[in-house]
Amino acid sequence: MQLTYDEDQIAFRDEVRAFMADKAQLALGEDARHGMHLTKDEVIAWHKALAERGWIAPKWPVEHGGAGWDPIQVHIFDEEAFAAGMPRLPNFGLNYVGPVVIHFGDDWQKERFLGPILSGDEFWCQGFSEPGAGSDLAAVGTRAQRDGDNYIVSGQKTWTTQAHWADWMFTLVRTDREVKKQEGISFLLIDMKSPGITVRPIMTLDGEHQVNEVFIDDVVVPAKNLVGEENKGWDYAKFLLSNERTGIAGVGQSKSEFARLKMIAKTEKRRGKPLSEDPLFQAKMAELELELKALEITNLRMLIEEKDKGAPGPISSILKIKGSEIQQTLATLTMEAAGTYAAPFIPDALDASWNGEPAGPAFAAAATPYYFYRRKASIYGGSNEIQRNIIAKQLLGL
Amino acid sequence: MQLTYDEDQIAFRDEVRAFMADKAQLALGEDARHGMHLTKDEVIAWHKALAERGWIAPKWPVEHGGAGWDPIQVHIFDEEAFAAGMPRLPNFGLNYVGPVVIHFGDDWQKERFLGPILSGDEFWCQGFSEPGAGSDLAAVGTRAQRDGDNYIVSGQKTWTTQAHWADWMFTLVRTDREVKKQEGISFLLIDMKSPGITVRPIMTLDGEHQVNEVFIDDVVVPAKNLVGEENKGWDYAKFLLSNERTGIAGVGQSKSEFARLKMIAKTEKRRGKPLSEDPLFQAKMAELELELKALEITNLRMLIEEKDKGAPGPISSILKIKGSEIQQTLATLTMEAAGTYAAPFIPDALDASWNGEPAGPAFAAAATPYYFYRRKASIYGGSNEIQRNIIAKQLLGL
Amino acid sequence: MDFTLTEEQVLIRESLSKAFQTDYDFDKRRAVLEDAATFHSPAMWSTIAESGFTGLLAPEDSDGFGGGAAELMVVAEELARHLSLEPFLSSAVMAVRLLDLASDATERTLRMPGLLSGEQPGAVALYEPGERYAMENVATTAVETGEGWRLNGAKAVVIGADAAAWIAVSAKLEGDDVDIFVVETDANGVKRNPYRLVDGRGAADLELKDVVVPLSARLTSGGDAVAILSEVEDWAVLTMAAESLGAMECAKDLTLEYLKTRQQFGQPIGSFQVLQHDMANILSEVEYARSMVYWAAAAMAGDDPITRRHTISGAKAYIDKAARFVAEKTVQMHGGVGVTDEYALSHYVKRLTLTQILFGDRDEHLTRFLETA
Amino acid sequence: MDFTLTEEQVLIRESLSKAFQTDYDFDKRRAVLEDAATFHSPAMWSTIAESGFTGLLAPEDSDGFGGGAAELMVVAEELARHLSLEPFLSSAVMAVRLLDLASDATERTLRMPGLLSGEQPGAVALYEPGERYAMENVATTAVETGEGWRLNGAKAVVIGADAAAWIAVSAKLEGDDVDIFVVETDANGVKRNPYRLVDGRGAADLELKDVVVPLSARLTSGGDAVAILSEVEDWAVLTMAAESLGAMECAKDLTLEYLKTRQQFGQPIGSFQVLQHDMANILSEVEYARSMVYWAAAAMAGDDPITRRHTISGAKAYIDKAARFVAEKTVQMHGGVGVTDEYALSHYVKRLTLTQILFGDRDEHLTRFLETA
Repeated sequence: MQLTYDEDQIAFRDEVRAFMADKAQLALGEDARHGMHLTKDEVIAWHKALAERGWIAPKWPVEHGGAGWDPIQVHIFDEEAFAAGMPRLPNFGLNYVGPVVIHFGDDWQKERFLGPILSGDEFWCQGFSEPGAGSDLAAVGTRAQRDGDNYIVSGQKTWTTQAHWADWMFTLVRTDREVKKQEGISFLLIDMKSPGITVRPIMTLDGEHQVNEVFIDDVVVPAKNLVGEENKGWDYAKFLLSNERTGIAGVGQSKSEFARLKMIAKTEKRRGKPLSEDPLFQAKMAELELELKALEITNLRMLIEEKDKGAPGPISSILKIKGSEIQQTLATLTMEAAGTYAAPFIPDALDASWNGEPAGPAFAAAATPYYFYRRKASIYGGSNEIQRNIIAKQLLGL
Repeated sequence: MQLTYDEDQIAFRDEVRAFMADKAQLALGEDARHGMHLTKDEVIAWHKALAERGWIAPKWPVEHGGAGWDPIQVHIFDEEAFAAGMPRLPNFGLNYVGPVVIHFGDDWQKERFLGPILSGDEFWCQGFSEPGAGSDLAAVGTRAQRDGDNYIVSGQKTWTTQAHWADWMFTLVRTDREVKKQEGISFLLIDMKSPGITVRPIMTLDGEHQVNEVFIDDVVVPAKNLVGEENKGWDYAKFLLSNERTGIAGVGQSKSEFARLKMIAKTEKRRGKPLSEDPLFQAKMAELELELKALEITNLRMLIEEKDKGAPGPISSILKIKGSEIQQTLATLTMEAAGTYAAPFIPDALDASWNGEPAGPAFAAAATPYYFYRRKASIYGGSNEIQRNIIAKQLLGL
Repeated sequence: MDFTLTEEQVLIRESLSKAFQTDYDFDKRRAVLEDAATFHSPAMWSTIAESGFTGLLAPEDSDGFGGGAAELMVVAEELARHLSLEPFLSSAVMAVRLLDLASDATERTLRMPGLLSGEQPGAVALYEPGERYAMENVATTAVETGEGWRLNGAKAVVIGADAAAWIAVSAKLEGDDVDIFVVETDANGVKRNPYRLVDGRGAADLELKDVVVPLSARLTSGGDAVAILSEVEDWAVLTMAAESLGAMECAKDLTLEYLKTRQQFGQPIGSFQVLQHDMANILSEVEYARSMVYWAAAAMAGDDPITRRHTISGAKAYIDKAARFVAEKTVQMHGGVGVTDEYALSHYVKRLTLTQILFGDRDEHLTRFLETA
Repeated sequence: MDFTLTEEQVLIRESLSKAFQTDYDFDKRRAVLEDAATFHSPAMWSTIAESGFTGLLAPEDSDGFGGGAAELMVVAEELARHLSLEPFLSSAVMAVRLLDLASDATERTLRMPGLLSGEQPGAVALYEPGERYAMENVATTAVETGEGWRLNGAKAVVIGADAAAWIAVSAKLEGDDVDIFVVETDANGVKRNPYRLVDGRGAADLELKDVVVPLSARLTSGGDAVAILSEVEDWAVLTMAAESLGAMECAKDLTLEYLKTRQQFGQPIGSFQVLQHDMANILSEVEYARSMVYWAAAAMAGDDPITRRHTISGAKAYIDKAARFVAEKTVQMHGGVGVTDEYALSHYVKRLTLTQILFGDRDEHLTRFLETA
C-alpha cells in the first residue's frame, strides 16, 4: 500500500513540469482558464511544441513516433498540462484513429496518415453516430457499396464534433445488410474534401458550433482507405472505444477547474462575505472536492490495473459516470458563484478577439455557457444510463 | 384560487380542536411524541373516547356508525389529532376491512363484524402478503378448498402487522388455480383463534416485534365468512387498496414530527451552538420543511379532487413517494440531532414501564430505532419503485 | 379551499395563448432571437399591450386591470410556455408594481399610460455589481442640487433596461437614507451596456455618471426604498416561479412525447424502466412545484411583509430545485437532441436555468426563508 | 504507487477471517447478541488476543506487532464482515494508541500486557454529555489532593466501557489545562451505565463522583490531552471507515445475490433495469469508498497532525455518505426481508448506521475538513 508516486514517476513529473514552465508562454493562462475559445493557431502552436518534444502521442509506440508512456505517465502528463493551463488538443486523430491505424492499418495507411496526425497538419473527425441511433452505435445505416477499386458511400452522420475543421473522417459504414448488425460494418477513412460531403452545423444550447451533421451523398472512397478487413469494422470500433476509456475520468482537468473555482470563491461575495466563508457554498465545495479525491484515487487504482493487465476493463464505466458528474458539478458551482452575472449570455464574449463590454467579473461570461456545454458530459461516449447498463451486465452479471 | 379553509371547515376544525383539548389527558404528550410505545389499554382509552363521540370511523357512512366526513374533514381531523399528540389507532378494522364489509358484505357480516370494530372490542390484521410475493399481491398461494359449509384453508402469510394482537384476519385466498392469477382469488375472514393458525413473530431491525408470519394449516373457515362472491376477491382488494391511499401522505403526523424536531434543534448543541443556529443542519431543516409544505398543498389539491370526483386516482402515488421520503428524512434528522446519543440502542427504554437509566436526552432513545422503523415507509403498501411503475403506466401511458 | 381558476382567469390564459400561437411560433420567435438590435418583438409587444396585459397588475383607477397574484401566475406561466422574449416582467410587473407602490399620483399619472400602452416601458434596477442579491447594499449616491438630484453609481443586470424608457434606481442620500429615483434612459450621463440574458430576453448593466434628474424623480422619501424594492422583487420572484412552472410543464410534455416516439435498440425508449421512473419523478416534481406556485401566489395577497417574503423565498427555493432537476433530467433523457438549439427543449432549459439565477438563487432564498421564520 | 496488500497483510486477514468463520457464525454470534450480561464473547476475545490482534498497533518493544494504518484497515474491514462484537476498537485501537502516545514507560509497562492479553481491556472516553463531538469542551475536573487526584464529572457513550478494566478520561485542572487520567472501573465513585450500541457492541455512560486516583494516573502534563485524544480519535475514525467498507462490501454482495435469486412478477428482480442501475451505483460507491479508506490510511502515516486530520475527516465525510446510501438502498432493494433481524443484511445496515454516528457525523467531519484546509 503506497499512495505516492515512486522515484521514477516523480522524476518524470518533474521533467514534464519543467517542460510546461518552459512553454508557459503557449498557455493562455487566465483566458483559457476562464473558458475563452482558442484560435486554431493557438492550438497548433501547442501541438507543434509537443510534437517537437516527441510527446504529442503519449500512448503510441515509440517506433511510430509516440512517447510510449504507460498509463500512469499519461496521467501525470495530463495533470501537469492542465495545471499549467495548457489547452486540450483535438484527439480524434491522436487518440482515436491513430491507434486503430497502427494496430489494424496496412503499411500504406500508416505511411499516409500517421505523419500528418503527429505533425498536426491534418485534423480528423469521427463519423460514428447516426440520426436516430443514439447510444446504439451498431445501428449503422450509412451504406458503402464496393465498385471496382472504390466504395460508393451514402448516408448521414451526426453529432460530428469539429467536422467543419476536419480534413478526414473515420467512419463506420454498412457493407453487408444480410447479417447481424455488428457483423456487416466496415471501418472506412473518408477525405472531407470529397465531392458529395456536405457539413451542416448543429448549434447547441451553449451558443456554440462544435458539432455537425455530415451528409454523405454517393461519395467515392478509394478501397485502399478501408482499414483492416471488410465487415470487421465493429471490432476496430470496440478497440477504439476501449482506448477512449483511459483518461475518461478527466481528473487533471477537473482538478485544474476546482483550483480555479477556489480562487473565484475568494473574491465573489454573498451577503458581504466571500463565498469561501459562506457555509452553504463551502459545504458544496467540500463535497465536490471529496468526490474528486475519490475519483482521483480510484482512477489511479484503475491505471495501475491497466498498466499491469493491459486494459482498463469495464470498471472504467464507474469512472465515466463520476467523472462526468464532477465536471457538471464544477460547472454548476462556477455558475452559482457568478450570481446575477450568470444571467447575461454573450457567446461572442468567449472569443479572445471580442472587444465588446463585459458584464460582471471575467470568469462570469463563460460560466453559464460552460454549464450548458457540460450537460453533454453525461451523454456522449455512451450515456451514463448506458454505462450503468454495462456495469450491471458486465461487472455484476445481471 | 383560495388556499385557506372555508367557514364551515374552520368551524369543524375548531370543534375538533376543542374536543382534543377536552381529551388532552388521554394524549401521552411527551412520551408519545418521543416515540415511546403505548400499552394496549392506552390505545383502547383513546378508541373509546372517539367511539363515544361518533368519530371513530371518519369515512364510514353515518348509518353504519361512521362520521360520514368528506376527505378534507378527515384531513383536518388527522392534523388536529396529531398536533394534540393523540396516538395513531390500528386501522386494519376501521379503514381496511370495515369499508369492504360495508360495500360488499352481506347483512350477517355487517351485523357480526362492524360493531366490534367500532367499539374496539375486536382487532384485525391483514393477510395479504405471502412469502416470495413481495409487491406482487396477486401472487396468492394460500389455497381455500370448499368443503360443504366450510372452506379448508392452507398456506402462509407474512409481514402480518399485529397478527399477535389480532382477533381476526382478512385474507386473500386462492379458490381457483385454472384461471389468470387475479381471477381466482377470494376474500375470506378468518378467526385467529381457529385451530391450525400459528403466529410466528418476525423481529425487525428496529428491535421491535410488530410483524409476523402466519401459518395456516388446514384451517376450517365457515363459508359465511366469504365476502362477496367467490373468485372476485381481487376486486375487493383493489377497493381496499384505493381507500388506503387517502391519508397515505401522512401530512398530519409529519407536521407534528417536524414541530418536535424544531424543538429538539433548539436544545441540542453542535460546537457550542444550538442546532437551530447551525447552518448545515438548518439548511436541511428548511429543505425538509419546504418538501413538507409541497406535500401538504398537493395533498389538499388531491383531497379536493377526491371530494369532487369520489376517488383519489393514481396521482396519489406521488403522495405516497414523497410522503414516505419525508417521513424518512424526519427520522434521519432526528437521529442526527441526537449526535453521539444516537449510538446507544436500548429498545426496552421505549416501554413506558421501563425503569432503567436513560442515556442522553429523552428523545434520543427512540431516535435510531425510529430511523430503522421508517425504512419500511418506502417498502410497504407497494414499494416506491412499484409506485413509480404505476405512475409511468397509468398516468404517463408508458 | 379551491384550486381552480376563475372563468376570467381561464379567459386571460386563452386569449394570451392565442395571440402567441398565431404571431410567435418557433420560427418567428427565432427571428426575434436573432435580431441583434431589438431583443424582443415590437409587434408582439404591441399586441400584448393592446390586449391589456401590460395593465394586468395596474390598479383600475390607473386604467389597469386590477389583477393580482393569481392572474399574474396564469399569465407568467403562459408566457413561459410560449418562450416570450417580451419585456413583460420588467415593465408590466416590476415597473407597474413600483409605480403603484412608490410614487405619488402625479408621477403615476405621468408614467402609467406609457407602461400600459407599451410605448414607454419601464424597468427597475435592484442590485449593484459585486453585491449579488443584496439590494440593501447601495453604493449609488444621490446629491441634491439646485435643479434636482445628481446621481452617480452603477446597477447590475437590470432586466428590460435595454428596451426601457425609464429605469427606477435606488440611491443613498446624505444621512444614509436610501430612496428611489426615476432616470430617463436618454438622459445625459446614463450609459447602458445591453445584452441578452440566458433565455434571450434583454437586459443591461447601467452606469450613472453625474446624471441630473428633477426633484419630482424622487419617488420615495425617508428611506422607504428597500421595503418597496423588496416587494417589487417579491412580485418578480413570483413571476419567475410561475414562468418556471410553465417551462417545466413544456419540458415534461416534450420529453414524454420523445419517450413514446424515439426508438432505440429496437423499442421506444419509454419502455426502459429507468426512463419510466425518471419520467415519474419529473411528473411528480412538476406537480409539487405547481403547489408551491399556488402557495407563493396566495402569500402575495397577505398583509404581513415578513410572511410574504418567507413564503415567496420558500417557494423559490423549492421551485429552483425542481427546475434544475427537470431541466437537467429532460436534457439527459433526450440525449444529443436535448442540447441542440433547433429543438424547443433547449430553450425551455435555458429559461429554467435563468429563473434559477434571477432575483436570488436557491441558497439566497433558503437563507431568507430561515431568516424570516 | 501500489494498492496491493503485502503478503503479511493478506495473512493477517486470512487468519482473522478463519477464526471468525469457525467460532462466530451467524447463530453463534446471535447468542452473544442475546447475552444480557456480557456484550461480547469472552471466548472469541481470547482467540483474538491469543492470535496477537490485540497487539496489532502496539509497538514491538511492548511486545506488540508494530502494525500501522494499513494493517488496521485490513483487520477492521474483516471484523466488520464478521460483525464482530468484540472490544477491538476500544481496547486494541483506542486504549493501545492512547497508552503509546500519552503514557510514560512505567504506566505503559504496567497496562500494555493486560491490553495485549485481552484480560484487562481499556477504553478511552472522548466526549461529555451535551457536547456532541467537541472533545475540547471538558467539564470534568481534576483536583490534586494529598493522595493523588480527585475527579468529578461525566463522560458520554464511552465505547467498550462496559468491558473495560480501566478508562482514560480527560479532566480540567486548575488553570484550565486539560490532562488525561486513567481510572480503574472498579474504583470508588465510578458509575457505569452499560448498554449496547446500535450494532450490538457494548458501551457505557460514565459518572465520576469524587473518584480518587493515584498521582501516576495522570498520563499527560501541561494540557496535551486534546492533541493526544484527537490522534486517538483519528485512529478510531480510520477504524470506522474501514469497518464501514467491510460492511458495505457484504451488504453489496448479499444484495447482488438477492437480485439474482429472488423472483417477482415471474422473473428474477435483477432483470429490472431500475434495480440494475441501483446495483451499479452501489458497486460504484463501494469502490470509491475503498479509495477513500486507502487515502485515510495513508494519511495516518504522515507527520503533520493538521494534514492527518484533514484527510481523516474528508474520508469520513465521504464514506458516511456512501454508507448511508448503501445501507438505505440495500434495505430498499430487499424489501421486507431487508428489515428483518433474522437476515444478515439488517445487521450490516446497523453497523453502517453506527459508523456514521461514532466519532463525528458527516456534518462534523465536513466542517473539520474545511477548517483544516
